[in-house]
Amino acid sequence: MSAVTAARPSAGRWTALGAGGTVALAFVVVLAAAVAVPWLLAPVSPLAVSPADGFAPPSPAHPFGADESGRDVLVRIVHGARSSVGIGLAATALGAGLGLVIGFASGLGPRWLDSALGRVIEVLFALPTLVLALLLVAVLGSGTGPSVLAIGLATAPGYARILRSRVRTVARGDYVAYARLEGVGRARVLLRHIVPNTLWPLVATATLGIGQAVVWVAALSFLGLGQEPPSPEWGAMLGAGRVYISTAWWMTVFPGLAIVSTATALTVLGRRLSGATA
Amino acid sequence: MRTIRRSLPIAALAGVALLASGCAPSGGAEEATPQSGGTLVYATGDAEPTCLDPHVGGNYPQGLISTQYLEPLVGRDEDGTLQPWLATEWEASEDGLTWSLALRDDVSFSDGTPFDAGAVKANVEHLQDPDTASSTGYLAVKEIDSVEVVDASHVEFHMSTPKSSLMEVLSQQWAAIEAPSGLERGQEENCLAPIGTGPFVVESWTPQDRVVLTRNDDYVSTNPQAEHDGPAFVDTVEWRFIPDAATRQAALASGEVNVVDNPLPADIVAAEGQGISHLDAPRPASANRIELNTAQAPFDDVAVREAFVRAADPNPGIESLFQGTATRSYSVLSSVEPMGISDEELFATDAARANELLDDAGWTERNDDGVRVKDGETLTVRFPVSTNQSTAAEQSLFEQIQANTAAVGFDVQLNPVDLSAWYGALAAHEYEAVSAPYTTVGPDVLRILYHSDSIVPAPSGYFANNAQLSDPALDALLDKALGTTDDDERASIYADAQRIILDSYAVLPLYDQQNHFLFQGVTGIEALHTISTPLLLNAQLTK
Amino acid sequence: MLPAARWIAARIGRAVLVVWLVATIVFFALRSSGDPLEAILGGPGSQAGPDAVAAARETYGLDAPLAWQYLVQLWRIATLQLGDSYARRQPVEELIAAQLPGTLLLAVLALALAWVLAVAGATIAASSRGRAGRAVNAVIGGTEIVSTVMPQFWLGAVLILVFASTMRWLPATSQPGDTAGLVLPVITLAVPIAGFLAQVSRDALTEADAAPFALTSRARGAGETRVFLRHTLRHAALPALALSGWAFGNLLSGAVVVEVLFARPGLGRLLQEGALARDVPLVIGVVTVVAVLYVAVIIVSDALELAVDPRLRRAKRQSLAVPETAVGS
Amino acid sequence: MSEVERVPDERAAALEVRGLRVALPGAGEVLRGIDLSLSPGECLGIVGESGAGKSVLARTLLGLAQDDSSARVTGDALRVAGTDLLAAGRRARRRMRGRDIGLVLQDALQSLDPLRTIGAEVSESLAVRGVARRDRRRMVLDALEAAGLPGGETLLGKRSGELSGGMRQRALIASAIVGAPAVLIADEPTTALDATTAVHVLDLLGELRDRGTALILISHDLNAVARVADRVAVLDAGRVVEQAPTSRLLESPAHPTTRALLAAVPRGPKPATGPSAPSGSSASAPASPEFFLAAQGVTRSYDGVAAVDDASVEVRSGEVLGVVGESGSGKSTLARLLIGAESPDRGDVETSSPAPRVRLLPQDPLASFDPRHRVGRILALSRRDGAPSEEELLAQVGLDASLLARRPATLSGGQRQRVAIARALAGVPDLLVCDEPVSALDVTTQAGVLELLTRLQRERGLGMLFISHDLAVVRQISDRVAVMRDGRIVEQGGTERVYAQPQHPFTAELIAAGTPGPGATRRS
Repeated sequence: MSAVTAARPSAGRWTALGAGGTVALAFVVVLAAAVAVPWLLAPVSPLAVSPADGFAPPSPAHPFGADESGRDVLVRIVHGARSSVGIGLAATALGAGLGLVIGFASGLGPRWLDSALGRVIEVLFALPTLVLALLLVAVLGSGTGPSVLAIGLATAPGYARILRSRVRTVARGDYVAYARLEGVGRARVLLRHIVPNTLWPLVATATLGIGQAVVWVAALSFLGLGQEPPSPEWGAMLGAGRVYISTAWWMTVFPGLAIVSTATALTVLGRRLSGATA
Repeated sequence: MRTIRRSLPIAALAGVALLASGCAPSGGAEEATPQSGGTLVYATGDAEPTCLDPHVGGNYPQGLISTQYLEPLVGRDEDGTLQPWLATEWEASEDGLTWSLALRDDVSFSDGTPFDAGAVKANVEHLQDPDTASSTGYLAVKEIDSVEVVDASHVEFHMSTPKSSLMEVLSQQWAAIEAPSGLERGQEENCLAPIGTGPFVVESWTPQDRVVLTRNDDYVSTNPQAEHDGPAFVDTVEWRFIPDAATRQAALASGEVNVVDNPLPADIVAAEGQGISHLDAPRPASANRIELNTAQAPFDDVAVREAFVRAADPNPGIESLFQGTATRSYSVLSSVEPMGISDEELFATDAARANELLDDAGWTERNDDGVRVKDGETLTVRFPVSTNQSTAAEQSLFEQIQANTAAVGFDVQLNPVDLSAWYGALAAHEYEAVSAPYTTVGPDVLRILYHSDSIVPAPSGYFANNAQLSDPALDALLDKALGTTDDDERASIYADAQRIILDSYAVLPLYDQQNHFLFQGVTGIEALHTISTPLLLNAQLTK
Repeated sequence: MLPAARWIAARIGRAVLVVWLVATIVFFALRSSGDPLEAILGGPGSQAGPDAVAAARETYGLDAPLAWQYLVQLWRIATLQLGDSYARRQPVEELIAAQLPGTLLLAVLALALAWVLAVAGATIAASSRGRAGRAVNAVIGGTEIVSTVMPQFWLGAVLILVFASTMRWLPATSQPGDTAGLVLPVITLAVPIAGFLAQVSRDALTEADAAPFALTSRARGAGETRVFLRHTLRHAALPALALSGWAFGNLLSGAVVVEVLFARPGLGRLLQEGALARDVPLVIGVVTVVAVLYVAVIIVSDALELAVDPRLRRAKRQSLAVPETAVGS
Repeated sequence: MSEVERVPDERAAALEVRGLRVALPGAGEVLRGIDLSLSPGECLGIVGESGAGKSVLARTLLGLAQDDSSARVTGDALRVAGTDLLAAGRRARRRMRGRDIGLVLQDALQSLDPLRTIGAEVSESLAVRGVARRDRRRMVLDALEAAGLPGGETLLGKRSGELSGGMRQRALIASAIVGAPAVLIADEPTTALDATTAVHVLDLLGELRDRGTALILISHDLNAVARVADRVAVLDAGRVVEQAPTSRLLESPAHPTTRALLAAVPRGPKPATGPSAPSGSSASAPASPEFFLAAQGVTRSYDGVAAVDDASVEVRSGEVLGVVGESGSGKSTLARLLIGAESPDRGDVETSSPAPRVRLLPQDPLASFDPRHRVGRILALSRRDGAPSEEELLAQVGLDASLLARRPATLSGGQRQRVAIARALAGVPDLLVCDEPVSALDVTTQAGVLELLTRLQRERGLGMLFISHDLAVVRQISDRVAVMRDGRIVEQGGTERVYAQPQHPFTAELIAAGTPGPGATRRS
């Protein structure tokens, strides 16, 4: 079995996605469309209330039903993609950005810096995401900003760890040594070899990180530390709909599916991306 | 049209009547026999108190639980008329500066020490002591200069200023009487288990989980709402803290708990089909309302306030979100306050009129988002929402109001925040609209909420007059009412005051402060006619 | 000194450093966010007068210079006398001591269940071969990914709806001492972690199953069960063991959600209430305890790993393993 | 093949294979009609390039390939130590393993479970058969002793990681013979070992064979096979293309595959090419070879252990210096010191002026390529003034220009090493440092690469530092050789001089270990 799989000639990156990866990619494309041009997919305002349609169950008019204010759940999910994914992206950008700085400084810097940053990473690890989030709420108050900050800070050590070890592996790698032997300068080696080879796996990790950040945002919304209404944000929709779970299941099931599908698709894609480079 | 309400809503009355006759008010299909003894489990969705002594601080959660073990001097009947409780008689002097009270002489605290005039004096002084850090109860006794013990069962309050509402506010649970022997133990200990004269005694408190209350076997039936002499029927009350509404409802449905408070509207509606009984007990004093900040632009202009009120159109939302469990209010005061006045006409929805008003007020331009602009300023309304105080349905209603007022060019910015941040926004005057429930007893709440004195902040930045109304005529009326003891005269003065408040368009009344209870496997659940907290004295388990 | 003793001493030294840093960050972060007096004086919206403010300031030592207060705080942590909670007016260490066992029980049970689920999933996946095996593997792989991204509060709500409200098999709330009440919270807490652990165990199991030592064992006549129990399972358990520290952090995050959802007393809920009430001593206390627990778990799991896998004793390695697929805990 | 029918007595055969065909899902027919037989006390060598089907054959003989339900195993006869594997069920096949047939794989570090003790591993086949715990211990100690590990008590509680490579391999063999199987399959048992250790392990296998075990020795290394095997079967693309007694096969190979395999085995001195005189003479190299790099008494220590200890060596232009030694002897460190990748703790490295341009040929070329770059980019980035175009560079190393668009990961091992050579040439080097450049390659591929290197070195008059553990390889390419052991250079001189008259006993041992052809262990 192993001989067979090992013998299979490596195909290009996209054909290596497999069926699951293709479905995930297709979902992410639709998601990207919802983020970029929600009005094209759902040319109805996600904010227009219609109390008469409150709690309307799924029907041809409202495929995913309507919420407590008669707003179409499907429309809100489509329009909510931007803020949900946006928050996920922002948090991931912050976490990955911080991780990048720490990881590179730690991986390439002098030993004392590595050791000092190692403690910083440990400290951040010792503060689990929601504990950190609650701490930030106690300091900054609740809202989107603290949520993004909390998720960013909480995920930063993970990225930093991955990057640090990756940077070290790459920097000590034979091809870096070879380039140095060829007389290529430090800066050029960094830009030509170390940075690209470090960032590519980061893209994979960050891809699934976005999915998890969306879930964390939802959890913060549940604890009452979320996004400002009426902007349709999935976590907030899920949190609001959960109250009506026994009478209007569609209000929580569909936003939940949106979150889980997005996170799943991004995770599958992230895993495939990281696998394709290995 | 102006009406002076003198009676409770029919539905609530019917509910109470049914309860009084010993039948399950709704649902309860099976024939269940009430029995004595057993453990009643009550699950509250309100926050867990940090201190069981309602003198300390003084919030509704403390009122809820202390109803079971502490009793105030007076109560009310369903018409809002004061009733004797620990005090049997009360009378103010002609000048309103002295109140004489006669007390029960047959009542003891649960630790055996007697209830007497000395105890009343000790309690008033406890409330006034800065170390107690009392907020709500302190307001009730603020004007009491000194307490004179006449004899064991008679006491006189000497006032700094007249206060006709004194007995009403003393009926609040936050001014309930505790044993001096308990108070003397110091705050840390007293917080864990205050000693009172109520039907139950605090047995133990497991933080975040429950407070166990055991029956006070020596209870003297002083409660005006007691339906029987002698102690309560159930042996034990387990008072549990279940913050999540869906979990609470699941616990009720599965029989883990007997009574829940703060149910969701949908669960109230569904209760009927599940054999679950429902009690609707709106809180007294103020109604739930949105207040517009008259101290700063844009709501310093009455026309803009009227435009907002005309455009808000909350009725369809209240109907669909509360599913018939809440009734639209057109009064500043709760429907249980007999002195409340109501004016539906004033709040009639009229978007055209709203547009006209805004055009006339100079908000003629609109930006790309359809928001009106004047002199470069957008018509922005910052609306901090306390997620602790506003229910999910209420937050949804605010979103609908946001959408409705957006149609005429308002940009309402809802900002759901936790309690600290919410108070912070108010203290910093970073709001144009806000919904702040306030529970006390009696129409004097108008003075607390709308007197210009209430704009002056406490050291924490807190102030009660969120509309920041500052009208000398209104102040004069409210001060005058405080010095008036004749009920009819008071009613008329308060009516004039309410008229001024309503006409200012600084207040958009929504509905009574919602206070529902669902229960199963138990009868005799009712609410105090003072602050509408549940009374378990008459409760009996059924099996 | 023995190598083991030196190792433990070094790790404890590092742990103390981490805890000190956490306490310092938390102290200054909280104190920079404003005057804590409001929290002392009856919570938000306090109407306490100037007298009460002055009295509280003195009682809680807030009139001293900040640096002095910081030293006092460190001394408190060092002596485990964490001061009085602003809101509850009780010693913080007592409040924490009351809630710690419940949360630990929840976390330990959830971790155990997560392990069982992860190993079961990995085992089923590994023992399914051929075409059907690929289908089983795909299903298990999909389930793993979905469980890793399942929002816990949502999962818990669904479990309550199904098993408490509808079926009435289990209580909706979780009370101390009530075994049945532990079932749903433990499941809710365990599922996402099980997903992550299953992913790494499955990968490790697949790798171990294809390793020469497994082939050698089979060549000695060992059956599949023996190969699994004596060889591959241990290798599959190793990465999962290495992730225990991460998983524990994740459990503490989850405990906040689960304890609120199931109305279960615990450290998470204590922290949530403390944070919302801006109760500085309580928040510092809980966060510090969480950090201490975390580094303790890391040390224990590292020690266990070293005991199980002698290869690590020679390799210089980093502790604090994190699943490649999880970026937060 | 006539040899098969020559087997005298079928009942006595320990192993009997006729017309064996194995098809694996996705790979098609991997074995296409194999005929083999083996008597007790006989050793059959099986050689072939990777992918020829050697390992599948081993697994099939163990009945393991059959356990995969999607594998198809057919044949006229497949009998191992009395068990008819074509008829036997899963359980019977399992019972047979460990008792009747044992397996020894390469790389004991991976083949012994690193988490279990030697005692547990060696006794496993006994435990499986339910041998009592008391008896097990004695049998394990006996097996360890038989495998050349006397006094094994101290080993029982150790794990494989705590043993040296040779001890590990012996322990692995002990675990295979503890159940006294009639047939032992050794699949590349010496590949991961140093030459001298390998010889000892092969000798051990020979002893087992002499005691009556039927031994199958699978290897790509004809040298190793020749040392022990009585007969050799050459496997190519799932078929036995030639089978003959070892000496006959070595002397007169019949099949082209066999001939190619034999031809590829490095042997003999550095070949002379064309009209030029043999290397070492002044004809092909500059009149007086100037030195590029000279190390004088360099020492380099890691954690107090000297990796290179007081080594003096000179690399000259137009000349190949071979450095030979076992793993850990300090070869690579010496090279790193010479090219300035590391500084010596003591001693000096002198460089001629102007400094020679140095390029490296690594053991694992794949790791030395940026995984994100295609071949074209790799060559372009390494090109210096005066180098030919990328296409030409590929042509010079015998590769097609179409490979420019490929990523190195998609190339074969030989192609990768050729790309690495092209990359080194792109740097227009004066000196090429080759660090075990062929040790990971199949023997025929290895021969091609060595030939290419020799040609390029000659054509360009390159200086070369060639590091290898394989003396035969070093001999074939080097003008001078330095023998290293434990960080020290124990012997240094002209290759053929060292080879003919080794001064140091270790050199002699190395030479003996690397000598191809019939060895002492093979039964005459």
